[in-house]
Amino acid sequence: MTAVIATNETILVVGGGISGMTAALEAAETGKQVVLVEQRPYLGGRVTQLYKYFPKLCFPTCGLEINQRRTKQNPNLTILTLAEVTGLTGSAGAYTATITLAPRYVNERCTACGDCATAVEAEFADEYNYGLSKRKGAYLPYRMAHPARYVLDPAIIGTADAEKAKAACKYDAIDLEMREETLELRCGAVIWATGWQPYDAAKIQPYGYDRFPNVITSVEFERLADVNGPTGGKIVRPSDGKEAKKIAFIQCAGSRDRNHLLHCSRICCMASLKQATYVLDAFAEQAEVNVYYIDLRSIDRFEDFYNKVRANQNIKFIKSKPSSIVADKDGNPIVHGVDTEGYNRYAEPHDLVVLAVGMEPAVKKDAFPISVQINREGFIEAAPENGGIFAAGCAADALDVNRSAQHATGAALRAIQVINRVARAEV
Amino acid sequence: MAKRQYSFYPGCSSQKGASSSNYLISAQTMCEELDIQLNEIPDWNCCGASIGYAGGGELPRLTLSARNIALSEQHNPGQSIVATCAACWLSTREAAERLQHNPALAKDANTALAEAGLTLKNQTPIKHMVEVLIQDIGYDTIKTKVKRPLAGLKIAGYVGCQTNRPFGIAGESFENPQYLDRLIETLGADSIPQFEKKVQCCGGALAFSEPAKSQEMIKGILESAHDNGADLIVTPCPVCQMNAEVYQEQINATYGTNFKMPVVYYSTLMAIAFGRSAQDAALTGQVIPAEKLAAIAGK
Amino acid sequence: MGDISKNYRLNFLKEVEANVEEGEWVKMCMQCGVCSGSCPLGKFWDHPPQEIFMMIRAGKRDAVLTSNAMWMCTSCYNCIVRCPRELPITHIMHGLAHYAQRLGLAPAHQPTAKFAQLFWNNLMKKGRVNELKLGVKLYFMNGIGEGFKTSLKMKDIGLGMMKTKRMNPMEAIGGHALEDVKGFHAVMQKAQELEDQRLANQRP
Amino acid sequence: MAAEKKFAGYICTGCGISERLNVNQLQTVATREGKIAEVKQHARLCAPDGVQLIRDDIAAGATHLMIAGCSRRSKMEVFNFPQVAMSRANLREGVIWARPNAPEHQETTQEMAADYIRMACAELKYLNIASPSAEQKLNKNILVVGGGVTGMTAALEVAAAGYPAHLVCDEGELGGAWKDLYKRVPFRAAASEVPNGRDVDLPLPEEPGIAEMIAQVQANQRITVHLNAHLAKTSGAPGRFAADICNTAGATVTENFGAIIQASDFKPYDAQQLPEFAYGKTPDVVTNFELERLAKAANGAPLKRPSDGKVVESVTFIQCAGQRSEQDGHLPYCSGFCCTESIKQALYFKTQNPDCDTTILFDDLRTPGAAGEDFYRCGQQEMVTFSKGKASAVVKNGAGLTVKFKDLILNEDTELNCDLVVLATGQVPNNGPDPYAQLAVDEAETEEEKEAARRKLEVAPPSILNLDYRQGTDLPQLKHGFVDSHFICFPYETRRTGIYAAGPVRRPMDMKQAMDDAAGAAMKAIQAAESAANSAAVHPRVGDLSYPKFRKEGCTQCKRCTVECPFGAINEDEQKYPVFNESRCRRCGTCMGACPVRVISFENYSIDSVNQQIKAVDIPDEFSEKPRILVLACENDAYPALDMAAQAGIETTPFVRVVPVRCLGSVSLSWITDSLSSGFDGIVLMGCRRDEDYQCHFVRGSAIAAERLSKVGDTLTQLNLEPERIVVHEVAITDLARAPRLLNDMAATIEKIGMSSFKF
Repeated sequence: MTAVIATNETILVVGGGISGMTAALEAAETGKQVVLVEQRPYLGGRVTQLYKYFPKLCFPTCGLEINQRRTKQNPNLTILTLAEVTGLTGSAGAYTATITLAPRYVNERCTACGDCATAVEAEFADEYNYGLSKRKGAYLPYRMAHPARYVLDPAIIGTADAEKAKAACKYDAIDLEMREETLELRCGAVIWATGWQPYDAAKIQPYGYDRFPNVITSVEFERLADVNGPTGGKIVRPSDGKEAKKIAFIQCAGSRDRNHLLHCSRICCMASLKQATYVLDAFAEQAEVNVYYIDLRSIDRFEDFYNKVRANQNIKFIKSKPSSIVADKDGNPIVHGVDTEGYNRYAEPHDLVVLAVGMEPAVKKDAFPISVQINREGFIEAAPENGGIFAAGCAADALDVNRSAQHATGAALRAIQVINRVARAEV
Repeated sequence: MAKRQYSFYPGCSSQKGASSSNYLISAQTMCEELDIQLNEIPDWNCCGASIGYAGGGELPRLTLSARNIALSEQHNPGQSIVATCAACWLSTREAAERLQHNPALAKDANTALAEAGLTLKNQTPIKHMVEVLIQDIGYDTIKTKVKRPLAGLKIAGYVGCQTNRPFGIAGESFENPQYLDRLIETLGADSIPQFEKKVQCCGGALAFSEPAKSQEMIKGILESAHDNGADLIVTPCPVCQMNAEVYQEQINATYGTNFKMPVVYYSTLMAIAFGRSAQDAALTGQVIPAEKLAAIAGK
Repeated sequence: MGDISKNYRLNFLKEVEANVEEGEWVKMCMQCGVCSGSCPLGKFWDHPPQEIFMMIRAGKRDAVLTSNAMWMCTSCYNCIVRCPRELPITHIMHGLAHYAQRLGLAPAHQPTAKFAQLFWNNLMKKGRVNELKLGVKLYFMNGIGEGFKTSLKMKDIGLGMMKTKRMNPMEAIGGHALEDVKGFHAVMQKAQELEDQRLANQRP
Repeated sequence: MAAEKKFAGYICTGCGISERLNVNQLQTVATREGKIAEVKQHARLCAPDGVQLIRDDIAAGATHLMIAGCSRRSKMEVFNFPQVAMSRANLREGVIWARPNAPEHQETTQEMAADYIRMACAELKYLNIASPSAEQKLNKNILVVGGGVTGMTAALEVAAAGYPAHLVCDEGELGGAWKDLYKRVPFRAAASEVPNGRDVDLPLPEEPGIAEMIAQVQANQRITVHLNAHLAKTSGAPGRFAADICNTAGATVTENFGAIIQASDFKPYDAQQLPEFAYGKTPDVVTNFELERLAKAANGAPLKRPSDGKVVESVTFIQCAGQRSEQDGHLPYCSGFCCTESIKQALYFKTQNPDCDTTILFDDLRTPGAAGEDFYRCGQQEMVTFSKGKASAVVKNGAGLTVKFKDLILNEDTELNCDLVVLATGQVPNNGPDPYAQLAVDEAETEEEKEAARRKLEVAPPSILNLDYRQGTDLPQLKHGFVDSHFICFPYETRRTGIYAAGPVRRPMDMKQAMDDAAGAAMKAIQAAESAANSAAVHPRVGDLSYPKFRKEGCTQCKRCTVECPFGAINEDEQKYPVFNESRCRRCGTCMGACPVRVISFENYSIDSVNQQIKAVDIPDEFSEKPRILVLACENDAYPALDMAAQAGIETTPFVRVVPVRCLGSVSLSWITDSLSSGFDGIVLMGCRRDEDYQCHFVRGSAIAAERLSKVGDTLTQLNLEPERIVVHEVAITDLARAPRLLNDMAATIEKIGMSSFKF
């Protein structure tokens, strides 16, 4: 049974992505008691699935290494993974949260030796790679996962695989009797950092994500380019494994669109510029990149990066929202549309099309456990009515990593202000 | 069992001796088999179609449909209006919605209707016959009625524009609707789900005013159907049917092609599959004979 | 460039809002061009929809109203369902075409303009369309000579339609009609009056 | 160290260690050579009973633990005993996972393990338990520099957390760069229930709230405001900053602070540089900043044309004026706030006259997020005309103006007439001089260099912080005069510990972002003050209690440490001896690496703690064909990369002995020379990327190491050793395949050039 000590001076952080981790650590390193609740079996959220960050083209795992070290060493921080906040009542300074913990079937005795994975047979689509690869029924979610503990897929519980895994473990780390638990804890303030999810590309019908294998999303492309990803960093297309040297990036795929998301997701322009560099790095002179955009939003100092990428002869920018994609008999996606700068029609064949999908709040408008101010797009607005609940990162708006971390640091202070008020009242 | 009652809006082209009179015949046969009773809206008028815009301003065009809805509400109260023609369905439904959202226009329309002692309540659902088949009857029931499966036939389901956009059939996508394919399979024939021109425009009314431009598009549709090995094309829209069928000779002349692709209505297919005669299915109405279908009808 | 005093003035946009069906939407276009790319006859447009919208905002009244563009619309509704800003583009194109027609600015010998007008007149006569008369009128709309040529060209089609009883020569005399043609005309006449009034009141 | 050291050793036999290695032999090595009397084996040391075993020993007085098992990165949370010193021998990732499991490899694998045991024991001997210096007490005072929206927000946030703040404002009234705002861009997006479509309820420009903010600041008991004031001198360190706050009257007060926030905002771009747009030639061409003042003055009444007072009936906004341009005198960046700003200003005209023609000429309209895109729609539904157009000139035309531009959509050169033109100009960060500009003057070797540097300095703005630091008066700059710390994951990873930049001094931004940023900076400032009170390091070595100890008697006053410290933490006293400021220090060890006479060290990381590991390695003789390669690997990127490579089953040569280092900057050349003389055949240094997008969280460590190593060449030739024996690589944490390959390459090189002759 999981036991967590928490008081009205505890800060509850919901979501262990880059925003949640940042908020939790800043508060804990200021001496506050923090409980961090993450739905996935590991911390880091979506940034763990990114290959590089714009505009530095550095690696998310670098910062993650530091953040994980910080969490491992900090005595003020309690981490609950596979956990969800299913209830929240009370008011600033006195909340009660109900937390539901899904069974991991692996306890803290796990040494991440990997024997269980070797023992089991069943394979499943690997969610970490957006289904681009398979993983075993006993698995480490990804190489740097923290906690560095294996997970049993609930689907193998009750099957021979589960017993094999248990038998293979020398450390009594596998507990097939684990059941879902619910626990209640008190807290004075809540930082809501539930983040975002990629917009469902299949809904963007004219682009045929559901019909053409060589139309993929930007998040999938990120896995494709990762040297430690499912293709070992080879940029190949799903239909036939052919190298994808000519690639179209379609901006606002689901964003700024009344049929999908009304808001601008802010990151997609920079993300596509970044991903264009993957293609240019991989194929040099043979690379051909077309970016179809409405407005290129490389805001503030990011303009430097836009200029750097634009300087390359092999990348073109077309001011156009493509009207549709059709596939020719070889499976090449042909992008149709009109270049609006002077009305030029095009029907451009590519090896691969990458849809720069928009950011959607991970929590649906009607799914919040407690009433908070939510705008039309489902993001949380800062408001006094929210009491001791503070959004951090992409729960508040479509933000890039830097702005999320910045925003989360501020959120930590807002939570501390509440906690300190409580403390002053209590002494 | 009691027949389903609908207030029926056949439209100009379905009239006796008009371009899609064969549609009407086959549709009626189909409805008999499905226990559907169509009660024609008395003295209905033309919907104005999409092409009516040059002469007709907003209100006059909306009033055309308003009159039909008013007549239906008066004579076939409580019955949904059903149209077989895509344009009729679209104009009527569009008018109904525009008038619902714009009280001022609705008031004007009623003032106009008053001239003939009519009033528009505008509370009547407006359906395309395909909606009746899919939503009210259902594929399963249709399957039970099949006496002569259309085995061995490969059929391209050509949806076209106006039965698909902007309203379309609930649950279907604008870019790749699949209800015709599903219907084809239900009737025992083979569908061509990858038929990439299934929602390509045929030129609509511009087939008359801009024949060259339209026929270029029609050629594309025929080509794709042919390349996908279709024996025939099926469509829910009279304009699509006519455009795709009757210009083939001219297209062959212009492009040196050799199309002889039958284009039929879903209702024709169903009438045959339900075991009715070529006559009842209006196969006689094919400018390009659908021999393979006729053969099945002959069995 | 000529007189630039009207460039990028709102006059024409306001005129469009007041007189053109769904014209109030024009201002919301963000120039993404998805409509232009989606149009099946796109390549025949001298100005695609999104460009027309920009021209309206740039005050290019004559260029827009005398344009061939709107008359290329086949009413396929591709643009409407794809527009990210919800513009009912098909209707706006129809509205602009109608407005140009009212003002007599539509290009002379625009075949669709003529056909669309013929269609309307035809249906207004008896409340239902007489396909035969419509067809014949259409073929002869550019004069007797060309008319016979076109008719000849369309002969086979006509015959085919007749053989299959999908065209009835008797339609030439009489043909389908409403029972209450009188009432129909009264209704439509009233509608036209109200339409004219409404436009008159709205004119800026 | 007064306290006597009591050693305890543990070898975990789990995770296949006992299957792959002769553990008893390892235990013997630890006791005999490692001189650790008591060494215990345990089948799963990380399991509760294993940890209990260690706890009991600590309770029984153990002060120094040698733990052999998995990597120091693994089970960190379990083997977490802050009260003792600890070294870990990496037998799992470092040895058995990195080597194939086959009899023919058994010998070399076992030797690898034995060496890591020797190294861990040797290191342990030279580790001390870091004890707080108690250099200072808790000082909760926070200094906020800048009386604008960013500064006021920071002060209010600090105060709301219960900490006192001093707000230094260089003007006579609070408000700063945004004080002339008539309205502000709405902070929110459309409300939840608002439908999509046109003419719906979208947020409009709202009250700027600055007067209210000023009132709050003035009313706040915890905030002390200094008007017409600047910092004459700022000295000290986090927890004990001393600032001379001096006002125009010349009066100076000295206050002590725990931490500092620089929120000096921005200066409007000087539009005099835009003659092509007739700025300065006619009063009817104004900047977006000037328009705010006109609007504020008009206060809702029709806006009038400055030249003749005619009510403005048509206005054109030119976006990116003097921005996003490489042209001389223009700003290369996008200021980020101007698109929504112009929409807001266009709406000023629309609200008082809906018929006013308002045209916005833009290249890319940048209205990000939910609120941004809603505001764009709002402008459209109010009939603001947006045209993707590039303006080339503004000329006078009678009483009015003509704007010449290319309409990129209509693809034509055209022009329009209007009463007023508004130039959407950008933000110039209001920062002091780049500290290294001053340094460049001081340290220029030739007179020419000095002169050039001086010329650069002349155009530099006056200092804002006047830091009494060895490395200059202000925060180091990154690009275009902004002082961002250059980190994506850690936006507040400042280069001057305890001093945090907030708002447009970091990067161009709008008011809402500046206010969010102020809260973030306030958080970090409070944290820095609290950490300093505990003598604990801040990011990235959070909580580290060690700090540089220095043997003054050995010091040669060479100043390398004071020059190379990436954080300007070290000052110099009158005799040019280094003065370490503990709480400015980030514990990277760059000073230690810089010191040629090895007088600088940390309790838990020193010249000896590494040197002894090097010496502990057993060096087989020249003819053994078993070379030894020393690897000094950055603990944050290279070391994890090697761990994860092993985890992924990628093979590494058995001849390497890897020593994790805090940063390549901490690598002392003595380690290199000592390892060569003790017979190592090759040395590989693995640090992080060092270009302008440098990766080092200690800023320059990797670059510094590369510079130092470039000079080792001579030493090698003196010892007549081949230069190939030493390489420095940039290694990323993702280099799972590459990192081992680089080590195998070195092994191959040695095979080629032969073993070192320095084996005794």
